[in-house]
Amino acid sequence: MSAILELRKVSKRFGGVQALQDVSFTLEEGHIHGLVGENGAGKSTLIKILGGVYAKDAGEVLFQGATHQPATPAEAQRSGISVVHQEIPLCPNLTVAQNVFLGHPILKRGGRADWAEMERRTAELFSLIGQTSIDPRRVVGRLSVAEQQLTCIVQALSQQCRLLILDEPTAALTPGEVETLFDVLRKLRAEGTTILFVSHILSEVMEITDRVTVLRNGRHVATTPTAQLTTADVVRMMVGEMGVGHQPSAHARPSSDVVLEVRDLGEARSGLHGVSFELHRQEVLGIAGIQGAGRTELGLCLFGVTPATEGEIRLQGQPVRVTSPRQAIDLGIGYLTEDRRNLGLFWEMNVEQNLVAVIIDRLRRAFGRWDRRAARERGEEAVKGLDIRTAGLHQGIRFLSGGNQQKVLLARWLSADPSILILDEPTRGIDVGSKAEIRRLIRSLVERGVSVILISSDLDELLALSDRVIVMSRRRVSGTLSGSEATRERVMALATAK
Amino acid sequence: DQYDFVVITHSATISFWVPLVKGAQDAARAISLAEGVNITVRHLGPHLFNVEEQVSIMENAIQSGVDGIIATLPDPNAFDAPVQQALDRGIPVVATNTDDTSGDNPRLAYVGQNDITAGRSLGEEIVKRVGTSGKVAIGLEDLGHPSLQDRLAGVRQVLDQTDITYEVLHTTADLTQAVATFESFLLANPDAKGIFSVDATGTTAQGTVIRNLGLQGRVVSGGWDLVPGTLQNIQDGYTQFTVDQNPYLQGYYPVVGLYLYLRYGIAPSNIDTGASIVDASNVNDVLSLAEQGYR
Amino acid sequence: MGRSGNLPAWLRSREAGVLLALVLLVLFFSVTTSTFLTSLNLLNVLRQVSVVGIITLAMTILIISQEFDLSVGSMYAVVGIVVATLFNGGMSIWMASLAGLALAAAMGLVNGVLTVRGGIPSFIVTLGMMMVYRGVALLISGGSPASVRLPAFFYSITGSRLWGAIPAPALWFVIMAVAAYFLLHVTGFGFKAFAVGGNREAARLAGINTGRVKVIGFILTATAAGLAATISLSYLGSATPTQGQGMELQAIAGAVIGGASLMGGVGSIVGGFMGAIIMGIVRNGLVLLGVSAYLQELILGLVVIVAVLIGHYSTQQRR
Amino acid sequence: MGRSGNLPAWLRSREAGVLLALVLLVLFFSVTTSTFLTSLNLLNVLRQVSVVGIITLAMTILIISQEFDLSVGSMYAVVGIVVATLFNGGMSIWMASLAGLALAAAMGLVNGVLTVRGGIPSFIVTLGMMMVYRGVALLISGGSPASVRLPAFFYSITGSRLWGAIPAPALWFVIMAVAAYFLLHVTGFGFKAFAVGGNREAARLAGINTGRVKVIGFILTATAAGLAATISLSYLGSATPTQGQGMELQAIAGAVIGGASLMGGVGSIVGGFMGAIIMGIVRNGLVLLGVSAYLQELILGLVVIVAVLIGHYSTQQRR
Ligand SMILES: Nc1ncnc2c1ncn2[C@@H]1O[C@H](COP(=O)(O)OP(=O)(O)OP(=O)(O)O)[C@@H](O)[C@H]1O
Ligand SMILES: Nc1ncnc2c1ncn2[C@@H]1O[C@H](COP(=O)(O)OP(=O)(O)OP(=O)(O)O)[C@@H](O)[C@H]1O
Ligand SMILES: [Mg+2]
Ligand SMILES: [Mg+2]
Repeated sequence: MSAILELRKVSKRFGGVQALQDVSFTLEEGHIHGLVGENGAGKSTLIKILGGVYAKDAGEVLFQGATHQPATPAEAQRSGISVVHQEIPLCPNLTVAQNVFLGHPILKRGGRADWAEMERRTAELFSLIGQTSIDPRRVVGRLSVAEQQLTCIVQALSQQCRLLILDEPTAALTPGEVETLFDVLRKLRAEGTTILFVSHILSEVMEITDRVTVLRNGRHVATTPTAQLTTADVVRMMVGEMGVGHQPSAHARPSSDVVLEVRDLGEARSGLHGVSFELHRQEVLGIAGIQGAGRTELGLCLFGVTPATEGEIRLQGQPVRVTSPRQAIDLGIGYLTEDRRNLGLFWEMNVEQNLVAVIIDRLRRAFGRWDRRAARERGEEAVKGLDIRTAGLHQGIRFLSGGNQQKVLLARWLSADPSILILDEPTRGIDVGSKAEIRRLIRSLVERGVSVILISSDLDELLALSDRVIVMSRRRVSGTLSGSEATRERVMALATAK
Repeated sequence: DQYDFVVITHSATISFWVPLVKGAQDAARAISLAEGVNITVRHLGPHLFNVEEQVSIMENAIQSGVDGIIATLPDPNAFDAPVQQALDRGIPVVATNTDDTSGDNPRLAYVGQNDITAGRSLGEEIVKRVGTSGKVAIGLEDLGHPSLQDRLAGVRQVLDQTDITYEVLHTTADLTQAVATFESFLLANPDAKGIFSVDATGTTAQGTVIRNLGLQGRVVSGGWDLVPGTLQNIQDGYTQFTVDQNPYLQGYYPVVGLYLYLRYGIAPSNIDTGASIVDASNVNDVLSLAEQGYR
Repeated sequence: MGRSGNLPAWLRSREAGVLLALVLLVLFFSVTTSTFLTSLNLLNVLRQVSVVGIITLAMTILIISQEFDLSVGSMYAVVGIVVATLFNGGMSIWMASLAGLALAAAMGLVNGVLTVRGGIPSFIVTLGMMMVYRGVALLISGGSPASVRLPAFFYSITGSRLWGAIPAPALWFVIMAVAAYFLLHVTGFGFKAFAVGGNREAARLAGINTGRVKVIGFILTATAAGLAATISLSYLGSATPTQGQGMELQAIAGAVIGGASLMGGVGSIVGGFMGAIIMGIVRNGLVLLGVSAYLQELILGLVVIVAVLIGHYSTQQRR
Repeated sequence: MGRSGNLPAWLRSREAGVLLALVLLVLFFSVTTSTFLTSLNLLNVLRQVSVVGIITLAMTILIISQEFDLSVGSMYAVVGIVVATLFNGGMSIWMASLAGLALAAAMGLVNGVLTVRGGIPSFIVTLGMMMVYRGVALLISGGSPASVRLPAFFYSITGSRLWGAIPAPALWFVIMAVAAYFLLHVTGFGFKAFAVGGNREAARLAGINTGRVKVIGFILTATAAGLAATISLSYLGSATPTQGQGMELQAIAGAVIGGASLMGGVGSIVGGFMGAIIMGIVRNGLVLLGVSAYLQELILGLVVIVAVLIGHYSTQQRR
């Protein structure tokens, strides 16, 4: 086997942050190569250098034997590298097909764009990855995060490439979708395409890759054939020594008080209908379902973003109408979004400001001032408590790695002290160590009397954390399972039920 | 010796000021030749009609140490203080073209037309050409410009004595828009006897309208000021007449006044530059003068 | 939202609302005046909007790619003055017009390069260039208008009424609308404009040269201003250095009434075309109605807002 | 980028670039003219920019919340005419001014509610209202200026030179800048303005009433226009119905030169303050230099662009 890509002492610095330091390793042609590391380890940075988004500060990259130094993404593409980026860059105003063929539209004679052909090809590509429900003519701005993620993958597949780079492509996908994607990747490998694959879900990495490279704090730790590794080995290399372990600790029993009762809830626009459940104090209620089941929409409805059009919500026995997020927050409800890019972060603000956005009114002092010192204290607490990797509280949020941004968002909601917290994909894009951290955090929240509604596509996580699980399918509840009844098989059966 | 004069108008970019500034510069040159002093004249003013900015410019000019100021005074109050400020610093100020109508401005003299009287001349010319009844339009390029308002008031004084009915149109400072507005008026009023304007833009537009709608000889066109397009239209018969206020003189006399005041202490006096009518009978003479920049 | 600029779906979207506003306006003026619904008047309206309209079309494309150009009115003045001056200086009108268009394209290039390379917002670049180009027009002309007597053939195809009825400027407006439609909704370039305006970063990562798309948008807009200037010179027989003031707001307003979003990525030529016509119809109708000059401005403002509200609500589109 | 609008960090960011541009301009005019760097002249400049400057400050806040207001010039005219008319009708000047400010706030409320509730872009709403309010000013005044002779005390604190030197309008400008700084960079409202402009949806999900923040921004801007109108009425002793044309572009330009982004979420009061002053200094300096009217426009345009370029490059901020 020959090396298709070789990195020699690649370094990249952003202001005070050394994102990459002397990273060297090679990709073998026709391999699926895993790239893992903690949040902020430098994975995305490395990929952006390969994809022509950033220029490296030092070092050398050889691609197919020649120096690879693309000045633009277009140049990288021309040299045969396709990238699925972590942050899902799509044009919300365009259709799926248009986004798929964004950089290389198919033209008819006379420079006319051939939409019919592009739509046909898009549908073809989607069926290749087992998706037949996504209409190529739908506008991307209306797709769920998962559907957008799939669109990105299809966009990369639509190009003939020698090297396909996927930065956390499975973050928003359900297990079934991941399997189909893996089948496609294996097929591509068989056809000779080299693949660089980034994921925080180590079981995936162990399953699909031939070799794994581990980065830690911007440095190369090891590149090893996957077969010679166990998951525990990888974790150890990622975090240094065995810093965190899985501790499925026995959790506090939920009390029998019902804090939230939902009866026949429905929302006309999304088609949510007939949703009923109870949430007890100190309970973690898991919501399972495949993509498009309506879990996010249930969360948005409870949080007042898309107010319910039918049914009833009772908080501590009192009927309430939640018509805006403000009102939900005042009622003690919090909602962590799954779409941090569009619905979560303030991109022009720094870490501290992003942290205090929900409690800005609570920090109010005389004359409408807000209390800087209290904000800083909260910020420092959060950075320490959640191990947020940032150059400081005044670092712009856009310069944090994806996982650390997610932690900032989570910290934002923790600071608001909600009594009911809806977490929509809270560990998406978070590394193993931090995942355990967040799980522990959820536990401790429950200890403090908070009730949690947990939406997660990571079924193992969902089952491990939840006291009860309700399963959704086609915008309805298809079943409720108690902790002991909830098994992978039963959940999947209900999730795919009619 | 060296004198530095500025002409400060309420808008600097319209072509009306071209002969006025030329008049001022010609006067400066004539005096330089005759008296052996060097006089420079510069033209300043806001881009669009803007009293406030004109006041600022006047302040800045005073600050920069000019020797004399020739200014339009398109507001009854706003220029009282800056003109006084100039006089206090020994800088004489002569008003041109547009005077402070409240009569309390300390400027030394006013050279120009009386807008109300001139408006009356336009009104009388209208009556002469369309008779004492029928419908006409009167266009203003700017509804809030005091001079135009005064001219309109003069026109009204005359027309209100007759059976002529009139519609006031906002023709804007844009030629294309002015054409569109007159066109629309004529379509809505097929019996209209004439279209008139109290400013140069509207008057220029009239010719195009009459030509395009083929109304030559059926609808009277007349207005204000000597600009090349209007003179051309008079020659071609699309437009019948225009009111001239002799902007060349409005630049020439003030320079003479300022110079005599500064050099010999002779106080300048008011000069009415009149409202003469240019029509087919005298347009050719005017045209050749206009080409040389005198009208 | 279903708005994407090139699928039949767009006909069901905001353009339908704009059309409704247009139809309501036409109905209103047809009922309240006897002269509005005559072919002569309608052709006149088309002629009256054609100058701003041609610019509105190109501005729509530029707005879709998330930029706009405040200097169109000044470029319009520069080209008018330059073409007239060159022609009066002895150049053939064809050459003079070509030179005018080339100059316009060059000015657009300057606007585009300053915006894209300089990395400063087009608002500031084109506000600055609006003053610069205005100064240029004033300096070249010495502040005086330039009149021309154009050769009959040139006049007949740019300024006159063809076959005694159809105003040539109106015809140019329609031709340009078809061309702009093709460019924006059919070609790959138009598609890229939507992509760049929708998400510049995504477009860049997909390999689109976002800078070039924007610069082309600026050049198109400037060239449209140049063409409009030539047509207006022919029609009016003269050009003034102060012409075109406020034109930028009219052109942008037309595009926005037609459904374009200043946030980029959204808009259509059909919308921009109708937006320009709506503005023209209101101005025309108010004069036909004999509304007092003081009230006209007020009513025009209200109609602009109501037209957009109708366009908005009739299609229940909310973001 | 570390630009956040309320941390010492901002001093290292775009404002520093604006400051550099300002310093370079001051140096240039100090060297080329003998009169520029006199306290009398500098106070004059401050006075001259104060009217637009007060509006620029509020406009900066509005722009940060991702809206802007093209109708400020018209509102400025309406308030000037109304205060003068009420006063001449026998009302005390204090009552008349208060009524003017209340009217301004009401106009701002209309702009804001139409934008936020109507869901149509502020460009169109305020372009429409620009015409509507202009019509109102013309109707009330009948097209003529309204002059006033104000009581001495009122004049002395709004229009005169205090202690024989400091122009009262300049003092108002500075006071308003301090107030705006407090509001934008110290209070919770200011934080919300940044949040709403930076990411409206995220702000909504964080429990911020985004509509209210924007409406307040419109009211602030309109009230600033009203205050500016009162000050100018006092200083000039008269108000014209056409006053304030083009003011919207000047105010927006000042804010943008000062680093505000029309995309929202970015900007500062210090920047807007300096942006307004830069515009004023250039206008002043060019007259002192004796540059002719035609060239002035051209040079002013270039300076605007160069100032932004300097501000941009000196802080090597690229996106
Ligand atoms: N444009 C930038 N400016 C400043 N710092 C940056 C920038 N991009 C990345 N960084 C920093 O570089 C480091 C590496 O980030 P990178 O995005 O490569 O991490 P990652 O390994 O992809 O993490 P994650 O798993 O969370 O996505 C982080 O500390 C991040 O804050
Ligand atoms: N604003 C919207 N307008 C129209 N359709 C929407 C809108 N938002 C979401 N949808 C659609 O509704 C369906 C449900 O999406 P939702 O995000 O609730 O799924 P989910 O169960 O949370 O899945 P996941 O979070 O795993 O993506 C999706 O098919 C999505 O495309
Ligand atoms: Mg990453
Ligand atoms: Mg979801």
